[in-house]
Amino acid sequence: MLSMIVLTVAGVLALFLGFTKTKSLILPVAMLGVLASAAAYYFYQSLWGEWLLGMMGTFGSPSVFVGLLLACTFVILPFLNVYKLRGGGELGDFTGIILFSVIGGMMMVSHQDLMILFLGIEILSIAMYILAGADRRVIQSNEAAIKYFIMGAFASAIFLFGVGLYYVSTGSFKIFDVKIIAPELYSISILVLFAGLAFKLALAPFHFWAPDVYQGAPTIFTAVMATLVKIAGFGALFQLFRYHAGFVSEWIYWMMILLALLSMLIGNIMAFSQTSVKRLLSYSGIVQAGFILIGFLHTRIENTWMVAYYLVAYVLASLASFFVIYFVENKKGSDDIGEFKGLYYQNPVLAVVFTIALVSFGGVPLTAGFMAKLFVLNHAAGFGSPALVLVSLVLAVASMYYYFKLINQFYTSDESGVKSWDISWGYKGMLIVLSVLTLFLGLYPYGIYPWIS
Amino acid sequence: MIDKIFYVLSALTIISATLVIISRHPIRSILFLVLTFFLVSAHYVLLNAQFLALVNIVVYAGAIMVLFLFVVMFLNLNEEMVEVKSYLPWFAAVISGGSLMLIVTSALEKAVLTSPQLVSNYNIGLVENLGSVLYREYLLPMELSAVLFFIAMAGVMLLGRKERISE
Amino acid sequence: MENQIPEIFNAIPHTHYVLLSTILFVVGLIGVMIRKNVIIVFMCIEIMLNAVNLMLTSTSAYYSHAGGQIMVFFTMAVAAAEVAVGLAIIVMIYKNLHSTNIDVFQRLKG
Amino acid sequence: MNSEFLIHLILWAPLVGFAINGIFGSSFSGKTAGFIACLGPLTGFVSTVLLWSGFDQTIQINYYRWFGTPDSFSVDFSVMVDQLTLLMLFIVTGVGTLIHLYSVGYMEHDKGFVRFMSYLNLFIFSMLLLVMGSNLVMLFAGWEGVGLCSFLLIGFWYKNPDYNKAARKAFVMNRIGDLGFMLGIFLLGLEFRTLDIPTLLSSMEHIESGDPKIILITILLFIGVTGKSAQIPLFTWLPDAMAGPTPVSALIHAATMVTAGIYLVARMSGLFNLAPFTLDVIAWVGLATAFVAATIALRQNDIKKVLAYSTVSQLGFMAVALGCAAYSTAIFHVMTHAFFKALLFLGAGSVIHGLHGEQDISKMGGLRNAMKSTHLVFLIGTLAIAGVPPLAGFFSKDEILAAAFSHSIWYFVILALTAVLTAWYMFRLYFATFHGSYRGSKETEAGIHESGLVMLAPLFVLAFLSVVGGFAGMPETISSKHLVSDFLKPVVADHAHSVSHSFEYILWGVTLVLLVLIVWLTNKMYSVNSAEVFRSGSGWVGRILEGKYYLDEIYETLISGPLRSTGTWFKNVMDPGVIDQAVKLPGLVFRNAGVALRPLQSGIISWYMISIVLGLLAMIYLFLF
Repeated sequence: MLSMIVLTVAGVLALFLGFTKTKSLILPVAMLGVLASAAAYYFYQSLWGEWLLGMMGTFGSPSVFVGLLLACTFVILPFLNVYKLRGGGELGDFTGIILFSVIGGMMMVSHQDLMILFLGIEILSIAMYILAGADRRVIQSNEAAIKYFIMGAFASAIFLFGVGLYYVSTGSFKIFDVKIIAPELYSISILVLFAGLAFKLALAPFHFWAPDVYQGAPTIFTAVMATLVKIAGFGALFQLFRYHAGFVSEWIYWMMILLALLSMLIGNIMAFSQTSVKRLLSYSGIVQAGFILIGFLHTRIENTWMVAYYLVAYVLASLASFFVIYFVENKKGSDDIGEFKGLYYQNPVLAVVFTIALVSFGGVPLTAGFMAKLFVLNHAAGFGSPALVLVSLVLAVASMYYYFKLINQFYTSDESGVKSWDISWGYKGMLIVLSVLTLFLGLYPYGIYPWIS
Repeated sequence: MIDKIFYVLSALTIISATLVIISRHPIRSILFLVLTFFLVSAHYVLLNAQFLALVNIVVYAGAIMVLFLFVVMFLNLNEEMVEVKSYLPWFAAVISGGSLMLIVTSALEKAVLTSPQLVSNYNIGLVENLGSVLYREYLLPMELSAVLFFIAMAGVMLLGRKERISE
Repeated sequence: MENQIPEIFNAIPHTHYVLLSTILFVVGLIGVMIRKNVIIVFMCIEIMLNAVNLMLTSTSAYYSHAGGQIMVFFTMAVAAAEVAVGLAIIVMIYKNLHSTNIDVFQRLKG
Repeated sequence: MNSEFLIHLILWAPLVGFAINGIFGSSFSGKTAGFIACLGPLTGFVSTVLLWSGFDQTIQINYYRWFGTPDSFSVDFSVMVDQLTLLMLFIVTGVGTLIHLYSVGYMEHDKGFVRFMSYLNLFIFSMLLLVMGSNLVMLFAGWEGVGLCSFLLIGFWYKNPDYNKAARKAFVMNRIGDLGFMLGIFLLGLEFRTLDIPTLLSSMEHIESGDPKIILITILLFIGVTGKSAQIPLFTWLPDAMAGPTPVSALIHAATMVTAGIYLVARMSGLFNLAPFTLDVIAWVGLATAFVAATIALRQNDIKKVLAYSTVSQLGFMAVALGCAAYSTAIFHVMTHAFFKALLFLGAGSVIHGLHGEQDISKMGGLRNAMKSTHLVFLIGTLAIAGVPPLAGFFSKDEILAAAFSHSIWYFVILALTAVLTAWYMFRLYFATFHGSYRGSKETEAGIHESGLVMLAPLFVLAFLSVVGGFAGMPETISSKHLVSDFLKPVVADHAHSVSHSFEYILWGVTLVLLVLIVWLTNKMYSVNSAEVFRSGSGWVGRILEGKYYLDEIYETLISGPLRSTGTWFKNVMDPGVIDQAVKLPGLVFRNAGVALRPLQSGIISWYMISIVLGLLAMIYLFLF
C-alpha cells in the first residue's frame, strides 16, 4: 500500500511539475519515486496485511513481478526525456501516466480478488490507450490509439463478463477459498477470464491488435506496451492460475498448450515477411509470449522463477531493441528494415546492442534468451509433452531466420552515404547495461535466481 | 403480478437494446441507449437495489450519454452514415453471438444457483448498507479507483491539447 | 422494509436474470461486430458493460452478497473513465481524418 | 607451471584479445591491433605445449554451476582437457596462430582490419569452448559461437549481395543441423539426467547396443554433424561460404570449424558405438559426400571453389572413418587435413593476393616463375592431399582406406576411386595455376608479385607440418608405434582394424603407379597456354559436373514461381537438387504461409473483434464440450 501511495504521489508531482517551469525535475522525481516505492514495497511488507484487506497478496510471485515492473519502469523513464523536445508539458503527463499505470500493473500481479484485477487491468489499459495516441498529429498513432482503445474496451467487456459468470458460479470475487456452485459455468468463466487476459498479452488468436498498435504507437511507448503490459499480464495470469490450478481440470493444460503453439506458429509465420522492424518485433513478441505460456503448464508457486526469468530475458531484449529502433527512426524517419542497413558503420553501439537483443530473442547460447527457453522447455518436457518441445524447438530455430536477416542488414555496408551519427552517452550507457545484463544472465542465470524465487 | 412485470420489462430492455444496434441514425441509437439504461434501472429497483438504480440513471443516462450526445453533435454526425452492405459480418456476428448464448444457457440449465442459506439479507442494495460495506471491506479498490480517474484526467488533457513542437 | 422478502425472489428464478443479462450482452456483442460507426460501436460496448452490471446486481441480490453491487459501482467508474478517454481519442482522430467510420482505420495492416 | 592456470590461459586469452580489439580497436594502429590479436592464439599455443609436456591425466575445471532445474538436473560451466582435447587444442591454437599471422599480411589494407582480427579472435575462443567444453551445453555454446563467427566472417565483405546470400545460406543450413543437435542434446538430457560428457559416457556401460533411443539420439546428433561438417545433404553452403576472405576460408571452412562435427562424434564415440545402424548411416553419407564433392571439384575453375569441394570430399573421408568406428583415424585425418588444407588455402590466398583478386584458374598459369615460394608450398600441399608418400595425407588416407577395406569392400572401392579423383583435381589445379603460360591480360601480368614474409612464414611452417605430420601415425607395416591412436586410446573407443601387410604393400604400389599416371595426364592436359580446356562443353558429364549438378539452377527455377515450384519439386525428387530444395523448403513454406495469412491481418477492427469472439467460442467448444 505504501509503495502505491508513494507512486501516486510521485505521479501527481510529475503531473504538476509539468505545468511549472521546472521541467527538468520531472524525471529525477519520478525515478526517485520508483526507487522509494520499491524500498517501501520490500522493507515494509509486514505492514501490508491490515491495509490490503485480503484483496491483494504480497507473498510469493507478486513480490517478484512487482520488482520486475518497478525495475522496468526505472529503465524506461530516462528515455522519456526525448519528449522534452516537444515542449515539456507532455513530459509531465507521460511520466505521470506511466507511474499510474505501474500501480495498475501492481494491482494486477498481486490481486487476490477479481475486483482488484479488473481495476488494475483498466488502469493499465487506459494508460496504454492514451500513450498509443500520444503523437496526436501522426495518423498512424491516431489509428493505433483507436484500434487499441476499441478492441481493448471490447476485451475488457468480455473479461468483465467472465467476472460476472465467476461471481454467479462461486458467489464471490475472491480467487482463493472458492466454493463452486455451478461447475460448468465456473469453467466457462475461467475460460473467458483467460481469454480476456490473453487479449492483453497478445496471444494468438487474440493477437490481432498487437502488430497494428505496436507499429503505430510512438516507439518509446511501444517499448512500454511490450514490457510493462506483458509483465503485468503474465503476473496476473500467474496469480489467477496459481490459486485455481487445483480447481480447474485437465482442459486448462491443453488450452495453454494450444494457445502457446498457435502463438508461436502464427507469430513466426507472420514475422517472416515483414518490412517494418517494429511490426516484426511485435510478431516476435507474440512468439515469445507463446514460449512464456509454456511456463504456465501446471502453474505452481515454484514455477515463478521460470516465468520471471523468461520475462526478464524478454524485457531486457525488448527494451534494448525498441530503444534502438527509436533512435534509428528518429534519425531516418522510418522503421523500415532498409533503414537499418549499415547501422554498424553509422553507430556501432546501436548495432551491437540490437544484435545481442535479437540473438537473445532467437535463443542463441550464452544469452539470457537461451537459458529462458531451455528452462521453459525443460519444464514442458518434464510434464510429458515431447511434441510441444519438438515443435517449439523447430519454431525457435525458424525464428532465427528473420532475426538474422535483420542482423545481416546492420553489417552490410550502406551506399546511401548516411554519415555516422552519435547518441548521447547516457542513452548509450543504458543500452550497453541492458546488453551486458543479457549476456551476464546467459552466463550466470543464478545471478538473479535469489531475486526471482 | 411481479413475474409479468419482469417479463415485460425484460422484453422491453432487449428490444430497446436491439434498436440501439440497428438504428441507422446515431441520435436515435443514443436515445434508445438511454431508454435501455432506464429499463435496466427499473430492474435494479425490482431487485431492491435502489442505490444502484439511482446511480445508474445519474451516471449512465445522465453523464455518459450526455457526453456521447455532445460528441455526436460536436462532430456533426447526426446524419446517417453510409454503411457498406455486407452480410458476412452480420452472419458471423449473429451466429457467434447465438452460440455464446446457447453455451451459457446450457451451462445454466445444469446449474442450481440459489441455495436458500445464501439468501439472508434482502436489504443489501440500500445505500446505508452498501456504504458501510464499501468503506469497510472494499476500501482498497475504492481508493485505487482514484488512480483510474487521475489517468483519465491526465489522458484527456493530453489528447485534447494542441500539439506544439519546438525543436 | 425490515428485511422482508421482495416478491421477485420467489417469482423469478435467478437463472432468468443471468439469462437476461447474457442476452443483453450478446446483443451488445453483435452490435460491436456489425456496426461501422466507432461511436455506435463504443455504445454497444456500453451495453455489454450494462448487461454484466445487471448480472452482478441480480446475483448480489440473490446471494445477499454486497460485493456484486460494489463491483457494479466500480464498473461504472471504469466506464466513465473509459468514455472520457475514448471520446477524447475519437475527437482527436476526427480532427485528423474527418471520419468516424471504422473502415477508414486501415493504414496499419499486414 | 600449474596446469589449471594453463587451461585458464588457453581459454581466455583469445577472448581478452577480442575484447581489447573490439572495444579499443578504433584507436589502435593496424600493427598494434594485429599484434594483440595474434597474441591470443599464440598464448594458447604456448600454453598447450606446456600443458602437453606435463600432461598425465584428464583435467576438469568447474568454473561455477551454470544453471539447473528443480528436478536435480544441473549443468556446470566447466572445461576439461583430455588427450582428444589436447590434440584438437594443438590444431586450433597452432593453425589458428599461423592464420592470424597470415591475416595480418593479407588484410592489412582492408579498412575493417581491426574488426576482422577481433572476429578471428572470437572465433578461436568459440572453437576452444567447443573442444574444451566438458558438457554438451558448453560444446553447443561453442558450436553456435563458431557458427555466428562464420556468419559474420563470410559476410565480411558485404558490398557484394552474393556474399550476403552466401552468409544466409550457410546460416540456414547450419540451423537445420543445429536443430538436430539441439534435439539430440535435449533427448540425452531427458534420458540420462546429465549432460556431463564423462558421466554420460560412463553411464553407457549398462546400455545395450542397438537401443532404439540411442539410435534416435545418435541420428539427431549426426544431423548436427552433417550441418557443421558439410555432409550430404547439408553441404552446399560450404563452397558458397568461400565468399569470405581467404584466411577465413582456411581457418574456419577448412581447418577447424568444419571438423567440429567429426570431433563431436569422436568425443561421443562411446555413444555411437552403441548404435551400429547410425555408424552405417554415417559411413554411407560420408562415402556419398566424398564421391559427389570430388566429382564436382573436377570441373570447377574457381581456385577457392576447387579447394572448398575438396574440403567437403575430405570431410566425407573422415566421416567414413567414423562410420567404420575408426575414430582416432578420423581425428588423425582431421589433423593432417588441417595442415595441408590450411596450407593450400593460404597458398591460394597468396596467389589471389598476388594477382589482385583473380580467382579463375583459366586466367592463371605459369605462376611458378613469378611466385617461387608460393609455388613450392602449394606443390607440397598438393602432394600431401593427393597422398604421395611419405607426406601427411598419405598416411592418414591410407589408414582410412585400410579401415574401410576391413569393414566392407564397397566402402573401399568407392573411397579408392574418390582418392584417385582427389589426386586428379588437385594436380589439375596445380598445373593450371603454376604451369603453362599466363592466360590473363597483359596489364595484370605486370602486377604479379610474391607475397610478403608475414604471409609466407606461416606457409612454410604449414608446409613443413604437411611433410612431417604424417609420421605421427605410421601404419604398423612400418612402425609399431602409432603416436596418434596410442595417445587417444584412453578417451576414444576405437574398433580394432587390421589389414594384412601384403595388402598394404599392394595398395601402396598401386597408389604410386596411379599417381604417376595422373601427374603425367594432368600435366599434359592442363599445363596449357590457352584457356580452351577450361571451357564447358566437353560432353554431358562434364557439363553436369561443371554445373555442380545444377543445384543452384534448380533452386533458381523454383524460386521464380511458387506455382511452378511444386511441379519442379516432384520432378526433381530423385535428383540431388532436392537437397538445396529441402533446405529452402521450410523458408518457402513459412513465407508462403505468411503471404496466405496476411489478409487475416486486414487492419479492419470489426474483423479483429469477430476473430476474438470466434477464438473464444472455438476454445469453449474445444475444451468444454
